[in-house]
Amino acid sequence: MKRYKDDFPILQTTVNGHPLVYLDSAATAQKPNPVIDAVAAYYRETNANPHRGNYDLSVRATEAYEQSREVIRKFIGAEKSEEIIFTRNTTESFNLLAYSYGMNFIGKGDEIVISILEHHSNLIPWQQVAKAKGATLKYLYINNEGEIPDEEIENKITEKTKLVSITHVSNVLGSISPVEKIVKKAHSVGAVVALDCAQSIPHFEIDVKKLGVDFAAFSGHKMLAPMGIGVLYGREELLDKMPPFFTGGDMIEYVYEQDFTAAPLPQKFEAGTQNVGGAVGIAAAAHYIEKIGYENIIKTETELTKYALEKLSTVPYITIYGKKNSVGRCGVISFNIKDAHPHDVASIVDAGGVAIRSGHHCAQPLLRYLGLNATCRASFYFYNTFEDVDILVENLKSVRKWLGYGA
Amino acid sequence: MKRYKDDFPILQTTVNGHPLVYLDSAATAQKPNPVIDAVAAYYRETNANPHRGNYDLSVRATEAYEQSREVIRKFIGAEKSEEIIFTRNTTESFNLLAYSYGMNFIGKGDEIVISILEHHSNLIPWQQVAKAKGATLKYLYINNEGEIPDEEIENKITEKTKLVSITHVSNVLGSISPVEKIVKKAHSVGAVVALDCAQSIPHFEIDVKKLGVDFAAFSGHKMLAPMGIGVLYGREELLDKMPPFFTGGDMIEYVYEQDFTAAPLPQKFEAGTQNVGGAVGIAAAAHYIEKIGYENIIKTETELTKYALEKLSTVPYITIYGKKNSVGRCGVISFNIKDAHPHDVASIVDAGGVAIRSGHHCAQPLLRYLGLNATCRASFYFYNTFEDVDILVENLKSVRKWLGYGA
Amino acid sequence: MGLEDIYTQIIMEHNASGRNKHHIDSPNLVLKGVNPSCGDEITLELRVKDGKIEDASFTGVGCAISQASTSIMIDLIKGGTVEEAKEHIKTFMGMIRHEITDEKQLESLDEAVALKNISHMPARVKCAVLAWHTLENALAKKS
Amino acid sequence: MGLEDIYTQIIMEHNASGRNKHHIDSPNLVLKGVNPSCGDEITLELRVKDGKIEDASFTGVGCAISQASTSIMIDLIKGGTVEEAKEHIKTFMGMIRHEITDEKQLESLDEAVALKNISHMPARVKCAVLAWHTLENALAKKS
Ligand SMILES: Cc1ncc(COP(=O)(O)O)c(C=O)c1O
Ligand SMILES: Cc1ncc(COP(=O)(O)O)c(C=O)c1O
Repeated sequence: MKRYKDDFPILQTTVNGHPLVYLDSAATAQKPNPVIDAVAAYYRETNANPHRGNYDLSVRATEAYEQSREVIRKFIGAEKSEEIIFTRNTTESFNLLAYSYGMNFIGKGDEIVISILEHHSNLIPWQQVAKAKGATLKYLYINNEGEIPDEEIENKITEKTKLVSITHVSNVLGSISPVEKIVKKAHSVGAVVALDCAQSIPHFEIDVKKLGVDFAAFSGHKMLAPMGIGVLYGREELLDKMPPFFTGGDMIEYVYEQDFTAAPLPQKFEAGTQNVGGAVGIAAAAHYIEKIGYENIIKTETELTKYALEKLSTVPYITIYGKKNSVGRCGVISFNIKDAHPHDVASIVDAGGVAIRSGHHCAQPLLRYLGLNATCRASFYFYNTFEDVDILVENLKSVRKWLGYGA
Repeated sequence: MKRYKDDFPILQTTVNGHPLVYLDSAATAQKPNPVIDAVAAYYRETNANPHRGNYDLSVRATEAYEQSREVIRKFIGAEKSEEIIFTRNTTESFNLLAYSYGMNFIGKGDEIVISILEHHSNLIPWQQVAKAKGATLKYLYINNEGEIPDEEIENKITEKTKLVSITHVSNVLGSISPVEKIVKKAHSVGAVVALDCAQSIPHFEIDVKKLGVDFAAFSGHKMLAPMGIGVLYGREELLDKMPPFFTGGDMIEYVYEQDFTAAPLPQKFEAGTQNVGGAVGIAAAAHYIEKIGYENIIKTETELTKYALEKLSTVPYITIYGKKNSVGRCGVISFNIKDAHPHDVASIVDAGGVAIRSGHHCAQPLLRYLGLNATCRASFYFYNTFEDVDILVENLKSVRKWLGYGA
Repeated sequence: MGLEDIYTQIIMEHNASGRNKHHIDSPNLVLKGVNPSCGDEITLELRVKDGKIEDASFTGVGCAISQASTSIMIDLIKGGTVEEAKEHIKTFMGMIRHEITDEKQLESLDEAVALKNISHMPARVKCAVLAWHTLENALAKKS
Repeated sequence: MGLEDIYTQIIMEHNASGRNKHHIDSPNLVLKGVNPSCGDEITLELRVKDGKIEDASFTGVGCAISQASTSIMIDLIKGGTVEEAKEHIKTFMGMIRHEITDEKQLESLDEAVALKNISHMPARVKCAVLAWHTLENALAKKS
């Protein structure tokens, strides 16, 4: 397996006297040098307020920003750069969508369909819309393998459905949603489809055109970019008819004392000074991923996940959630140790330098549905190694002893 | 005069073959090495998703984030760190305020008072609230010196006023608003006061307690920090009664399929993965400003502005707007050259390496009020030098020749 | 700071034993304490009479730290007066916040001193203090 | 790229002269073009008869580039046919976008070739094309 760790300075550090074994990439990815350096270089060489100045530096800052938009457009296969709106993160993307699309195009008696797999960010905004507009929020539930069965899609998406917003990959179970089927059914009843790509775009290629989704959202920080930058993709036709959300500088054409006219896309949705450094960062991250190649990312992660599932399965007191198969897990493994609370597990393995997540993973309705209070979650990215898995399993084996159980 | 330029790598670069003379700090400030390095170091050593992990790295990321909040709390003299909400920029701060406070605590027949000096970011959001709620948006107008006279405050702020939102420093004229008088009058009628500190905090000390304002907003990028981080300060009592704005991860306590409960302050208003790198950056910027000292910043800028006003006044075909005095200008000088459109002026001086802004400066109602279509704006920060002023004036003197006028 | 300074023999035993984890007869003070960010939930049951805590127990879910901390607290306060319990809460919180470091003063906490080092695991402090906060609220409600 | 490649003699003269900046008699095609980000506003006045542009002028405010570009365009189209004007617009836009670089082909633009280098000042391209866009819209409306 190729070694990608060397590009990531944080993966050379130690924690509690042990080399860091970072297994929480589903929460946020670590950053490679080319990304960190691209952002620093922007501030050292090109920084200015974009769109606002006539001078060379501002033109270059504007170009840096707009070229980043173009990089992202290509990266996700969108048709026009106007369809790429830079936001802060996935959460802001969905709030923008809920406020500007949901509050205006969903009404009394309409139905919004999401799944029980959703992260809170693609869930609470729709609760808000449903409540404000007198619409109904419906859930697609999952089978034992953690997947959305066809019947749910067939039965829950109806003529009343106006919007279906679905996670592409579950951040708890790693399962991949049947986007094609959902899009087909949703479009057949005239509903639009929004896709939460926060957990998919780090791991495999997204082509919004091929997927046929109307909206897509993701965060830079989960795909190697700095925090503070995210994306909302929307079909031009839909974005065009949506009213502005944030108002202020740069999203206007003319401003009068009591009124204003909005700028065309994408400025319409980008009020105030934008995060150019962040945009440069997400473009650098996309380039880095392209350089590695998604096929290598998939290969590495599949091997790692398979190896980890095998090793974890040999430990009798570990329960793994979701599908048993390593394919289509996107590097996410949720599990529990008998009698051990996930928080204790996380603390104990942390003493050995291993960073895993414990808790509800911002998916409380899913955990409640699974009858769980909390789980441990180890999530892999292509920079992890077989050795990381070994160290994880070794540390997990010590947990029950630390908690006073025989073994 | 002390030379601060050396800390700013971009100020060592050249533009069109000339050393960069950056005179657009009112749009965005350049970044010193300690700020650029602090952000890079965060990603090299400490990066993790804050608030979500039990492991050491996440704890350190959380501490980095919360310590930054504490740095900002002290920096602006707020009482509690819960009163500091991190946003993306001033624009988002005002939109949060307009949506969460405005839309819920301002009603039919109520009045919102702003001034004609406002940047679009502290203007359009209030148009939206007034329109949605049937309230009236009233303006404080200015005198010939570009300042808000007492009578405006006395007459426009009435028993009907529920909120007064005012820029602390005008980004076009550099004039400082009489905050004390406005707060006194507003509070006497039971209205809350929001202060736009985007143009003040880079230049002089803000103490929200002493000022007595209820809300304050500013952007990191104008005070030496990276883009993508801003602040909304609010008195705890007010923030407490405001409903959440963005919903999603981290701002919740419990989430059910159809409902949720919100986390306490400040998380309530910080949905999704926050910009920890940005927070580290704004804290590093605050430290850098403290190290330089506001008294030195004021001294340097006052000298620079005085010198620039003197030199510009000797050019017969240049008209300077706003007060003639250099005191209380915060380094902002708007002007025009006879017969020359500001865009041509900016392009022509840019050829000499000088970056100035031209246009409406996101303050169209103000420019209309002043009877202007556009102006040139040179804005200074403490890293500028007398030499910068000399080069500016020299280049300005060539403008009319380039446009075909005698001199 | 080794793991053994947090996951001590005392913590392990209290967590595993479940000695104080049950219902009591006719409790007259029942309060639920929750830690939303962890999902920990405990319910304290107390029978208080004439300023004395005659019996105490708890139920609920949580990590070893919160379970052990609750169990240790119950051992400490059961049979004592309400005033003593309040004193213990104060001392415990002082210890966690590093405001009280004097060994002599901490002696009164008995086994709860085992949680002294929890501040080295900032993410877990909330787990350790959940029961004590809940008791504080319960007693405040009573008076 | 020096400033002299943009602010040429031709631009200077057109900007300063105001030769085409006035009203015309009985215009039958009047269209306003705006550039919100710059605040530039021009209003074209045309008298079109039997497919011929008999007279043309403009009014409005804007920078030297937009004023000169408008004035040059008017010189070019005045007296010609609508079809020729459309051809000029196409050639001009092609030149600005660097799609047409052949000197021979650009000859038809006459003085408007002076704006060839504007793409080196990306912030000013909008100023240069404002009039041409506006004319395009006006002629599209007409037919
Ligand atoms: C006075 C004033 N208010 C608000 C803003 C908006 O700040 P931002 O674009 O960072 O949101 C600016 C600067 O653009 C400003 O000068
Ligand atoms: C599936 C999914 N959706 C949305 C989010 C929210 O992303 P962010 O916190 O960057 O807004 C996350 C991650 O936290 C996620 O895993």
